[in-house]
Amino acid sequence: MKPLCYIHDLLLGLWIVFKRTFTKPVTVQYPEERPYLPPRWRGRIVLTRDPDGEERCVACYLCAVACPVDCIALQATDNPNAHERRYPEFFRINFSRCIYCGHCEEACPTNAIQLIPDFEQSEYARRNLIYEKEDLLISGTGKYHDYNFYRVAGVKTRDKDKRQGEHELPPVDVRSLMP
Amino acid sequence: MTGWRNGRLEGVRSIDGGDGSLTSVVGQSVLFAKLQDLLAWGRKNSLWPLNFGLSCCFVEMATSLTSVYDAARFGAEVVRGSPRQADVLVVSGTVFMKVAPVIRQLYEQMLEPRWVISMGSCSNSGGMFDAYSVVQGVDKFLPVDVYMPGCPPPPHAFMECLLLLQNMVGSERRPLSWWFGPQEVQKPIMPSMRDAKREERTRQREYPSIDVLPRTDILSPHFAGQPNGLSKDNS
Amino acid sequence: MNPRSSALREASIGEQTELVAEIASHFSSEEYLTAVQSTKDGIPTIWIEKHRLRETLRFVKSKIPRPFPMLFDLSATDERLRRHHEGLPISAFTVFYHLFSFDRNQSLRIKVPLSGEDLSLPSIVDLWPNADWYERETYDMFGIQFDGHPFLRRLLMPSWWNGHPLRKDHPSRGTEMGQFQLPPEKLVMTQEALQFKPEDWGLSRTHQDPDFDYMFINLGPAHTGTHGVLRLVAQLAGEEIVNIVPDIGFHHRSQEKIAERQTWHTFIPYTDRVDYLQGVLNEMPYCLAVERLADIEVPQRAQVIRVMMSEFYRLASHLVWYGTFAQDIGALSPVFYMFNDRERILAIAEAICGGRMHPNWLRIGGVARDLPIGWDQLVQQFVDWFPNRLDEYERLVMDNPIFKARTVGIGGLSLEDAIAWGATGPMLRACGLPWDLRKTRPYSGYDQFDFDVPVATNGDCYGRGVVHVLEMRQSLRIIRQCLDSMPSGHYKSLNPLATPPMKEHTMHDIETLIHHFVGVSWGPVLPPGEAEVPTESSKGQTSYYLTSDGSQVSYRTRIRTPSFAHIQMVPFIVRGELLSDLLAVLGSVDYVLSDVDR
Amino acid sequence: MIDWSHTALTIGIILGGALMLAGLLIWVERRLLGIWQERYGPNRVGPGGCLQSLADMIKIFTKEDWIPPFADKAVFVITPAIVVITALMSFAVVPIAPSFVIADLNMGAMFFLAMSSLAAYSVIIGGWASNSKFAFLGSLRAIAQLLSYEVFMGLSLMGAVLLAGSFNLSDIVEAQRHQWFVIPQFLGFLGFFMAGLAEAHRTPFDMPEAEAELVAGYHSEYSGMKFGMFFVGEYLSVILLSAMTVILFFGGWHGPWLPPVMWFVLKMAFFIVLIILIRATWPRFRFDQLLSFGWKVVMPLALMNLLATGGVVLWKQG
Amino acid sequence: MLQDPIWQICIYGLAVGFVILVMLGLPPLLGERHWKKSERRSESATAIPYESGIRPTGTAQVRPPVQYYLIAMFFVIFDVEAAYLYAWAVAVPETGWLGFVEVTIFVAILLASLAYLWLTGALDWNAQYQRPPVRHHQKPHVNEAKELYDDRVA
Amino acid sequence: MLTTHALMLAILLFGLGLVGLLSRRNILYMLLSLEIMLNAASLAFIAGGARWGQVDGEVMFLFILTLAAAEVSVALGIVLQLSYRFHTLDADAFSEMKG
Amino acid sequence: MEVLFYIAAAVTFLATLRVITHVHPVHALLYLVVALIALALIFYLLGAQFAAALEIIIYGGAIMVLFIFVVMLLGPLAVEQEKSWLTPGTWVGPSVLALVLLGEVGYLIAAGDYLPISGMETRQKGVSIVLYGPYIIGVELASMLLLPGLIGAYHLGRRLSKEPRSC
Ligand code: SF4
Ligand code: SF4
Ligand code: SF4
Repeated sequence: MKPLCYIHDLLLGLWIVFKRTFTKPVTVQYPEERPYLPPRWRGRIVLTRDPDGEERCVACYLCAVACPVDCIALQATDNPNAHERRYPEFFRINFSRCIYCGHCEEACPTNAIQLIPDFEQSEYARRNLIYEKEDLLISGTGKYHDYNFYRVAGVKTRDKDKRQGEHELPPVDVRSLMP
Repeated sequence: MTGWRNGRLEGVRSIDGGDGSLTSVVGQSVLFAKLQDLLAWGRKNSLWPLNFGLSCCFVEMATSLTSVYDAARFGAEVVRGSPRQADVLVVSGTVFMKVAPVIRQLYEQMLEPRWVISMGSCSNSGGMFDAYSVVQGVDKFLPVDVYMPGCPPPPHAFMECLLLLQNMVGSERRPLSWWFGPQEVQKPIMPSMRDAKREERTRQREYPSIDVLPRTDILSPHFAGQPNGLSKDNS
Repeated sequence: MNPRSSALREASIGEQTELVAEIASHFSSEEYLTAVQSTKDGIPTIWIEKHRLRETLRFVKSKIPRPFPMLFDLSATDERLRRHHEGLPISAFTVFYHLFSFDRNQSLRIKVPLSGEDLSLPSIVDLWPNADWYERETYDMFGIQFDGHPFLRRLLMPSWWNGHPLRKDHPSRGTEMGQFQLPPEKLVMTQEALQFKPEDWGLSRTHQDPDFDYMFINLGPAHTGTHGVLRLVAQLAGEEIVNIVPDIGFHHRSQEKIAERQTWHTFIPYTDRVDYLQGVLNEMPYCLAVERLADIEVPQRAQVIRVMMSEFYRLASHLVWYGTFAQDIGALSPVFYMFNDRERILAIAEAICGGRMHPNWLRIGGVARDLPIGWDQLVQQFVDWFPNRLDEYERLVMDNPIFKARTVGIGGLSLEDAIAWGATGPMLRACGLPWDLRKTRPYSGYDQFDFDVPVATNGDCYGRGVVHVLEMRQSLRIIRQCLDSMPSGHYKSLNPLATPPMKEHTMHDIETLIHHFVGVSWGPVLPPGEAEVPTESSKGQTSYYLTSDGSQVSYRTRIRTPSFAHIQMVPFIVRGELLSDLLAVLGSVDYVLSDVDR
Repeated sequence: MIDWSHTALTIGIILGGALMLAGLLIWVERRLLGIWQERYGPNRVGPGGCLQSLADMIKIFTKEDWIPPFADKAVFVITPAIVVITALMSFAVVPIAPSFVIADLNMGAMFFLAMSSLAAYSVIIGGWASNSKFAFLGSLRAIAQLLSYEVFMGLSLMGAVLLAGSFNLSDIVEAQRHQWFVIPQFLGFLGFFMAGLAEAHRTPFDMPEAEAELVAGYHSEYSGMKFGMFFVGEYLSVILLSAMTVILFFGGWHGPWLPPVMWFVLKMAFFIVLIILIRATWPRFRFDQLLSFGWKVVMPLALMNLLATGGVVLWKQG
Repeated sequence: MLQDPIWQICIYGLAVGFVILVMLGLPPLLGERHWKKSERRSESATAIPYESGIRPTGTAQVRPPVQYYLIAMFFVIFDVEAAYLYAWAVAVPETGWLGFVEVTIFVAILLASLAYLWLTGALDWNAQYQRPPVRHHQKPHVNEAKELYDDRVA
Repeated sequence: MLTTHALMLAILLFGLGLVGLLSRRNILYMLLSLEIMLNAASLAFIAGGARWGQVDGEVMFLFILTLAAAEVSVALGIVLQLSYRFHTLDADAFSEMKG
Repeated sequence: MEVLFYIAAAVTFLATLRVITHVHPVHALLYLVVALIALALIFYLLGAQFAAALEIIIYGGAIMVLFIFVVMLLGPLAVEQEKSWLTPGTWVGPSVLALVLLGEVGYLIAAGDYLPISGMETRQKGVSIVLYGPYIIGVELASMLLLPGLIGAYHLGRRLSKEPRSC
């Protein structure tokens, strides 16, 4: 009975769709509800601070060269009045070009630049998509909570001397090496 | 001060501020102003996009119509195939030199009032395709009302953008009729969202660590949204 | 290199020389082959003179025992700036023909050097119908003439374009070329250039015999049914399609040119966009080719992660195909359910890779990061959830009598035609040939997995549907196996050329950090050579043919995509069908415009 | 004498009701589709989104009203009017409850058929007048489709007329006091419903405006309220089809306990929902399949059905 | 005489006419017009028929093949035949068995002509025009993959 | 009175149809005029039927309708045929070509 | 009732006048449809309800559609040539002829002697009974007429698509 079979199949389809009347929609009602974004989500880019509240970025330009679309622009300076070390004088990301690929985060040796789970960046004017350092720099450590480059690297900082970082030997008295 | 709360822009007013040029022209008619509000409300809640997609971003635009995102909630799911019936041109994707005249033609074939959304880095500025065949930004030949960064912008971003556009459309004053009243479109001066959000953003401190998934139940059939508790700030 | 693959390689080297000898002996002249090039990928590569091209191709196409019936790829290289060209014939432009034999499971690359003023070659459109577009593309991109081609004109670039983009002297960046402007005169000029003129294509406007007019209608670029900026100019007799002239290039993003300026590492995000629906599946052939060039061996765990994510993206891509196919036939709801499930897959991708459509997940030598803790729960939930949904879709879509009426017997294709036109993937399997590179030439450890290759027999729209649907179940099966036996180990190779080095190391030891610095700022320098690795992507065989001349960027990247071949055959499939069938065919032929135009 | 106040009231209620319902359906359909597609649909404008239609109407009334210079202007303008007029005029003979009908025409069923045959004009000349290829193709399809199915519609409907022995719709409803005609006339019902769907160009028979291939079909060039009238006209014909199905085959206002109007509205709502459900689920036929299906299956069945019904009636009569 | 429902229909028609008047008459007065705007005056493409964003080739009002005419013509004939059936349907008991026989013959002739059309292929929308020479004719056969598809794997 | 005037109208219509038939050269318009005349005839039949209280008028109308349908479908087929052959709708031209 | 009749009559007349004078065939056809609808109203007023309905369904909804469709099939041919043919001079002769005819018949009708109207309400069933009673041969003849009409027209149409051009 082919026609009956057809009708059965057609009605079955109707039923499958009709069943949905009794299930709750899966919709996330943005903007009242916020969607869940996993921690690895690559969204808005921020500059973070280390656990001590200092800017992490050392203006090494790695992120800028790693960026496939050249949307990061920064200028290094080491004005001793402001910081005791290299830091970016300005740091600009052109979000109208950025493709959120995460290469900058991957390249950054200090975990300074990070892509965070946020997507709300639409703008009425294109120039507002260019973010300066004051728009980028957040107050905390972002995704990598304890990392502090200066603790790892053998550089003297405000709260540690040379060679007091992780896995580092205590400073060697250079003079002791002299014959 | 403008503020961004729950997808709604607070404090944006059209430039006449309710008692400016428009009403004085027509003679201080409260009724007229109310009518204008009503029309703006209607337009804003009935933004029909043109069914036109360029590339990857279009997939995300289409996804924003589907169940999890459901742009239909804003009355914007009536995707029209014909530009005569559409209100919004969403330039969703890479704008190629070969397709630029086509986009321009579609735009010209749309009827007043019409708006343009630029979706994705490619259409904002050429994005990653700084290449010989790609136009570096659709605003080189079209007036754009809202820009949406991302590559591709996730569907929620499309919705945010829709809300921004609604805000704009809702505070625009357009001529009631072509044969009387002022003819110019009074566009509100829209704020910079970057500035509006800066304070809240820079206050943020931490985000979840990336090596552990905080939630593993996100695939359960009715895992819904939540108040965004992911970022902790110290205030 | 594990013993198995090295054994394979040795075997293939043996076969390689055998094949070359076979060809050479047929023409029984020592100098017949100008040169035999050895490449990293083990594909026999022979250089011949231009006047010998057609006879050689004709020989390998049909006369040789176990012939090469498929023209897999055809393009050219601008050799003028190439370093490390030692031992190869002098050439300004090299045109290469990539042939494939199913009987031998072997590829053959034939290269023809061209130099001087005379950049022309005999056309081979009469040998392989799909050479048509390939030759036009080569003409468009390099300015190489193909004598005897019926419609040799630009394919990708607009007709008003000056220059041939893939020549080394053509600017690469849009910003180099001055700001794009569209003043009214230019607008009119460009629009008129786009206007279709039937006479140009040898089509008449009226039918003479029973006297009526053909209607020439533009479907696309802005059309609901073409899934993107594909333009099909249909010549209609009423509703019946008399002919179709496709026009592509509205989506040409010049990926091949960009590859010549991005480092090996920073090109990975670009590969994502080649077929934007299948994420990781695009990165796979690129990374495999780079790894082949650099002799990097990928750790087991990385391989399995790659396979798992690939299969997820295959599912995602097939789901989009499924939904839009149903929608093209006119069903409204299934596409919502399918995007819903795709959303679940993308949620997993977001959690693991961090990106949705463009995961940027593979790296040279492995993957970007290790899997996050808790990934297995996510995947488990998915594999438990999905089979029921698939059943439901089958009842809703594949079993629907109207759907069957619209697809069964429509757009049929014979196996010979499919091969002649270069169809691969589900398109080929729908014609009955169980050819799946994951089985026949396993890569990335696919040979360790247990799965079947579904086929259909008729090559029609329904058959293609069946193959897709069954493949989804197979993908699910592979994912299940990945979940059950995810090996431990590194997620990325420790080879110094693997880029970037593992983050854990760079953050803590200066040695790796230096590698990292050099690798990121300068780019990894790959040894000179050529490699091409075809893989089975969601739509067919995708392959990246990389030429390194020993620097940090690729000298030439040829991206062979399945959609290009599939779109090329659409006119052939739909001639004589009705307009609605065109939509069914377009829906069933899984293609993505960025995959066509690159 | 006519009871003027009664007439005016009836006209007001039916006309207003039909238009309101059509407006509401624009929203209801989108909500229902939403629910069946695991989402919400328009729910933000007004409580539950019920003001969505209002917003759309406001927008569409102020959208630029455009008559293309390349179109045949007069025809272009009257076409959308034809859709609405023919759909609305048919409501004149629809009996909602005993004596709750604008005009209790003896020729009720024929009047309905007449109106629906005139409705074909809108699609045909609309597509022709637009002078746009998608529209033209849509109108070509429409000619064949609408015309063929009109015959089948009339033939299927005649089964009910035969049983009731009258073209008067109130009489037909009255004749179903004890048994709905859907039982003896199941084939007739199927044929009628199918033809009705084709006439209203709803899925699976929405070829004249098949989105996937013809963009917007015959109304591609229409904008603003003229397009809105096609929109409203489509919903009006959906309502009309449901109402006619209820009247002809499902006992009209008959039903226990509830007042007749309620029964009528409930039954009608059922069919409206069914039509929307079908739109949500089924793919669309191909145009030639539709035709051959109509001529080869529906037509002979409808004829046989009619003959058999006549035979049974005569036989019962003795 | 005034009881005749035609009056109600006429009044109703007037009301419908009013509705139409509002629907057609109001929008032309409201809203903006692009020809009122200086920046739009130069937009030449507005006045080009929509065809996927490309300038159309040739006019839309081409002469289509005759096949459509055949269907329209069948319709006219069958509609007239249906009219006779309408006349019969409303008075079956009155016309009695004689009428029934009459109608049976009538329908038989109708069906015969339908069968004739069917057999001669007039009802199939088969391609009649230029079949491209390259195409390999395949007999349409039911897909055998259905079997494969039924015993699903995994 | 009504029926008399209806008859008058029928005559008027018939006259119009006749004028159309005689004055137009376009074969399509000639067919149209023919339809007008057929309609006028139907009106006359119906008016007559009304006049004498008989239903035969309607029956005759039905027959006229049948005739018209058959005539039109064949005639239009011929029109198509002729126009495709001769690329004109000019009735005079047809008669010339025949000779 | 009379009012309606005269309005309808006026509409019929004017619309018909436009039909024969209009240049554009589609417009002319639409005027004819208007005329037919008005005529249907007149039928109704004369008590012929069934005829009124059929007038719209078949004349208005089928035959006229066929005409419109043929105009579409003919494409520009139908419009262009018409303009050049239609000169005021062409109208004179036929109009005079028709006027003479009209006057003659009008006189006959006016001078005639009629019985008063009776039984305005010709019931629908009456038509059926008569149709399937005394006119039974007519019905069969009708079907016999339609059958060759159908097949003939079909072959005419089909020849168009099959037969080679002969001139
Ligand atoms: S995310 Fe990618 S594109 Fe964006 S700034 Fe970082 S590297 Fe550049
Ligand atoms: S953000 Fe990181 S990579 Fe970029 S300059 Fe600062 S430290 Fe270097
Ligand atoms: S912005 Fe990114 S996702 Fe969007 S079109 Fe461009 S490449 Fe694709």
